[in-house]
Amino acid sequence: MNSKYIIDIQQIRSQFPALNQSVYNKPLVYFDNGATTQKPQMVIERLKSWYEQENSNIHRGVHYLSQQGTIAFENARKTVADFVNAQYQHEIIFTKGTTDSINLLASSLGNLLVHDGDSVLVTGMEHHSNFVPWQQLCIEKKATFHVTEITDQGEIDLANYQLHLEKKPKIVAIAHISNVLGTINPIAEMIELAHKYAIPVVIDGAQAIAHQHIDVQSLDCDFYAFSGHKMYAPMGVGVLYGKEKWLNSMRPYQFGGEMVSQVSEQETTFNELPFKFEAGTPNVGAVLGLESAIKFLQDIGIENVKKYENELMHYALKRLSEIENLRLIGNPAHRAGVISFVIDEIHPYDLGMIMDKLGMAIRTGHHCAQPVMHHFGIPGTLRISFALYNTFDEIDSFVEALKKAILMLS
Amino acid sequence: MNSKYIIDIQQIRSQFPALNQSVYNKPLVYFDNGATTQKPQMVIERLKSWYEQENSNIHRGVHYLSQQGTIAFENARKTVADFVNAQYQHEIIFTKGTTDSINLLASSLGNLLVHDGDSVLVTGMEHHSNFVPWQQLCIEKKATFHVTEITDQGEIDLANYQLHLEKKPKIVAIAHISNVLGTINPIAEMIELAHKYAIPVVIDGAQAIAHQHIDVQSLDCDFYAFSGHKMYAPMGVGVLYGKEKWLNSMRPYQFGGEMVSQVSEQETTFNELPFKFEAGTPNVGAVLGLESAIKFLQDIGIENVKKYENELMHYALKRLSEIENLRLIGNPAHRAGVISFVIDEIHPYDLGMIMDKLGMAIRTGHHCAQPVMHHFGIPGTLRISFALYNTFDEIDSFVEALKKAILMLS
Amino acid sequence: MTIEQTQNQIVEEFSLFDDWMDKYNYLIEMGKDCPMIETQYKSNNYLINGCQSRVWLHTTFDGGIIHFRADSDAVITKGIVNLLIRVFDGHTPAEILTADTTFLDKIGLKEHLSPTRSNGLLSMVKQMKLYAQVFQLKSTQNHE
Amino acid sequence: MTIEQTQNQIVEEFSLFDDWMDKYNYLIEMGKDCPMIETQYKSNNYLINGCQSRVWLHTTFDGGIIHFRADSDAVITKGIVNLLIRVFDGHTPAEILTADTTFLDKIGLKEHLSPTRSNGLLSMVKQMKLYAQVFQLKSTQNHE
Ligand SMILES: Cc1ncc(COP(=O)(O)O)c(C=O)c1O
Ligand SMILES: Cc1ncc(COP(=O)(O)O)c(C=O)c1O
Repeated sequence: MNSKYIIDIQQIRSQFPALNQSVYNKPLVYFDNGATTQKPQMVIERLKSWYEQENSNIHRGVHYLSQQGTIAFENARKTVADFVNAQYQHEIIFTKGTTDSINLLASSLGNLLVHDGDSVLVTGMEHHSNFVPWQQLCIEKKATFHVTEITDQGEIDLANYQLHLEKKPKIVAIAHISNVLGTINPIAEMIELAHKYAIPVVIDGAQAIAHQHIDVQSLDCDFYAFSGHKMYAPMGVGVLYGKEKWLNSMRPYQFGGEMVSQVSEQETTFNELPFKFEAGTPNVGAVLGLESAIKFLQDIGIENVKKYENELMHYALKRLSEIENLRLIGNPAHRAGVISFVIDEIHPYDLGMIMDKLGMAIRTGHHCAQPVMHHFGIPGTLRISFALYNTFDEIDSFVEALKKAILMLS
Repeated sequence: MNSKYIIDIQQIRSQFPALNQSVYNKPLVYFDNGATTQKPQMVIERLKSWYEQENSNIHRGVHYLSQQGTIAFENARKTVADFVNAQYQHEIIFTKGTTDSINLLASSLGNLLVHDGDSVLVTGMEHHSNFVPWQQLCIEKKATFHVTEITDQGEIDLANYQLHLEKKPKIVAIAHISNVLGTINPIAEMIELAHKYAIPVVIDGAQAIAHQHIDVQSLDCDFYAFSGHKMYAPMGVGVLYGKEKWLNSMRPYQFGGEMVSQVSEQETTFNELPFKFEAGTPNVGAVLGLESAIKFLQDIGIENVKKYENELMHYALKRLSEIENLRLIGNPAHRAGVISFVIDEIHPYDLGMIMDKLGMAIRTGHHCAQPVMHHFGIPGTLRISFALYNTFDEIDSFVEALKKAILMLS
Repeated sequence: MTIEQTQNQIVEEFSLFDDWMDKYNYLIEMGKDCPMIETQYKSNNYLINGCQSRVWLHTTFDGGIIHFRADSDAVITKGIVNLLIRVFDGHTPAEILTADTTFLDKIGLKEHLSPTRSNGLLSMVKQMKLYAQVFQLKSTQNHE
Repeated sequence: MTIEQTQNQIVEEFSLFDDWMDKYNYLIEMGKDCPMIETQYKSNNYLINGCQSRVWLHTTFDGGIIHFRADSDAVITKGIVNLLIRVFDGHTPAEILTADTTFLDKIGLKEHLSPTRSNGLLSMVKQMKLYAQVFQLKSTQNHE
């Protein structure tokens, strides 16, 4: 494949040191981007320069380094707010990742809204991080936990969703993009439906944020959660966007440090947004790395990324269709570059083992989404997931390796 | 001062790039180590090499990078376990910091032990992070929140502590070293006393971990919490040590990802220790950075660090005693290199502003310990806090600057 | 003098200083002279709670003109308080609402109004503008 | 043959292979022939749940000797299961308790017993040792 793409892929790849390596003497093909992406040089450099020149604890420090750090940190918050088009900067809460963001919500929003006899609604294609916190909340509150059915194509059954909404759950939680099936859910429509019943909607954007433009105001979602490490940023930082009115009415999740305003033995008053939800020393370095990652994405243009990854995805689907006994798990009408499949009569783990030896970094297993596995009656899948630095050549190598592995295992 | 010390201070300083800078054209004197320490080159390099060569998501991934990452991560856990002499590796839980560790406990241990009518005991010299979570737990559970009195020397009033123990609180939480007063609390003795009543003890080790040898087994504490960023490691990683028996009986704090074993719509079973308490993608890079920081400390020898910092502290106290109208806040018999003071008639903020212009990175304010400020009836203090790279010359410069600032403000 | 004229005057005064020391000495002097607020107004009702220093602000509205009196427990903060009062005191709500605080940038003291300082000054300026808004509304209602 | 002899034999067999492909082909072959467990034992009671693959282990104790039968749903795991059974089956509790699994290191397949694999194999070995312990206890009690 040598046609001209919207982005200069070799130039981009050269910015990712981790891509330029061999495993078992085979060139690494990194198709595990749904788990975590590699980091461009500018993100790594940002971390490094923070620790080499700027490092200090921020907020409340009067000295120079602390002041500069605070300014940099709050500028990063603004960058994130602009990136997802939040109305206010203080609607951006820094967390340690998507899981942390959603657990914050299950606790703080859960305590606000969910009581004995109420219910919460999720979908049958959630990652455990957007499933178990809500399930456990329901157990704790003696509320009912409802799960919207999914179709055999791997799409949300919208009629079933509508039926569930009529039972007026207190909170609805939905993945923007499924980490197993690749399904891009019609969240704008689903949010609008939920809002007809005045139900707030939590979107798990972990798999979407690096792959398409997110506009929280036009989506009108109440909350949007994502992880830095899945969008070219360092580990240890995530984001929770929340509408001001919700965040203001929720109680803090963690206590201590910056989130406190006045403390006496009897009582504590809390700081304003966003600090109210950011207890303890924040991960400043990683937040600045996240800002760099956003700039990196914006330089390339997220629409270009989307187009390019879309071409990769279609090419991969075409090439995979050559392979006998290959069954895609999930075949939704709108899909992203996350592709799961099984090969009849061959266990995903066996294939994964052989593919690894052939230099292919792919994922096998249930992908922390056991309810999806139950739906399709399988123990696990093989999953490939793309980032903007993947190439058509890599897909070719992957398909060759897959054929070889299948041959070995048949 | 030119006598010979146990450690080669110039050699050590050369490993900290951030120390080698000027602010406002004055050489930086970094005395804000209680807030966060600077990072040695080997820690920064570890972060960099993780992201440049090794980065991947760990646990459950079958491919090479993921396997190697998992092994490195679990080795780091072993390094931490050995560093604090935990009995088992799985007693080490990685969190995002001390505040996160203590909030985990206030939730999981709190839910296990504290009910309507019970009480929890802390001390009057706690950082908000080891005060507010317990206070809020008590409010939520309709339990009583007790605070052990401190003396005017800035020590825990042990008679008062004993009286409080007799009321049989369900949990006792104590700072190992006060972040304002520098007091080294007699925690071994206090733990033993609490254990007479079979009460578990939580130690906030944030200010101790980088400055003296910690042996959780000989202390016999039930929990010990600390932050990486205060011990030369990156931000975004902390540790909660807990005795196996407690960790096993506590419910998880957050849900999702690796901490889950089996999930169905109806119920979820949880993974074993330590994974049960580590929901979501861990901050692998920072954990490896923490491992490097520990190796850095071990190379120098934590006993040498303690001796050296002790000399710094005594020298600073001596030099500060030259200054008229200077009042130490806290004058405990056993103290660490954290020194708070006020100058009569001069507001700490004013002094901090001028000291900043003179290149001194020191902290002013209430240091997230308002109960301590209430005790001493002051709005805040100036605080200097040492790390192993500080020098006697820096103390001299500091004292000169302080004299100048006082002159300006008198 | 208009608000702008006062601002320009302050900028000129500060242009005489060569270094930060002189500037801060001047601020400190001003902090010491600052027209103190009457003791009864130095209470929690008038308190603007910065985390590092505290500011008290008392406001009166008389004959279409707003008068501000303020104080702080920290002398450098008080110096800036003094400058802000000099600039905003004795003006109409409309004048105050359209005015900015760029003079602080020009004299290199902008950092004191940074949200990261938490010295109460940024909140004080917000509070002054809010009063101006309230008084403006009040006076238009009175005229209806 | 002693446990050590079997281990040495396996190491020798594997020394014939030049590369990982041959090694894995052999494992796969073995996985295919592995003495299957009786269907009734392929149930949850005998299941060792790895996250990636599943292993069933059935154990009997007869005349001082332990017999192991096992299976896995993944063929490579099954190949390793086969090797482990070959090594440990038909020995006394004491022999099993003192034995190690270093042969897997020597043939370069140690990674399969890593806790990070979560393929059920490490748990299987632990389980075998646990059985040996239980049976040892039982037989000493019988002799008392
Ligand atoms: C859809 C989805 N939600 C949530 C998560 C959890 O993200 P993290 O592990 O960064 O908290 C993931 C990551 O695998 C995901 O794919
Ligand atoms: C005694 C003490 N406890 C807890 C903390 C909170 O640590 P972190 O902000 O890393 O969570 C600090 C940090 O200032 C501290 O000094």
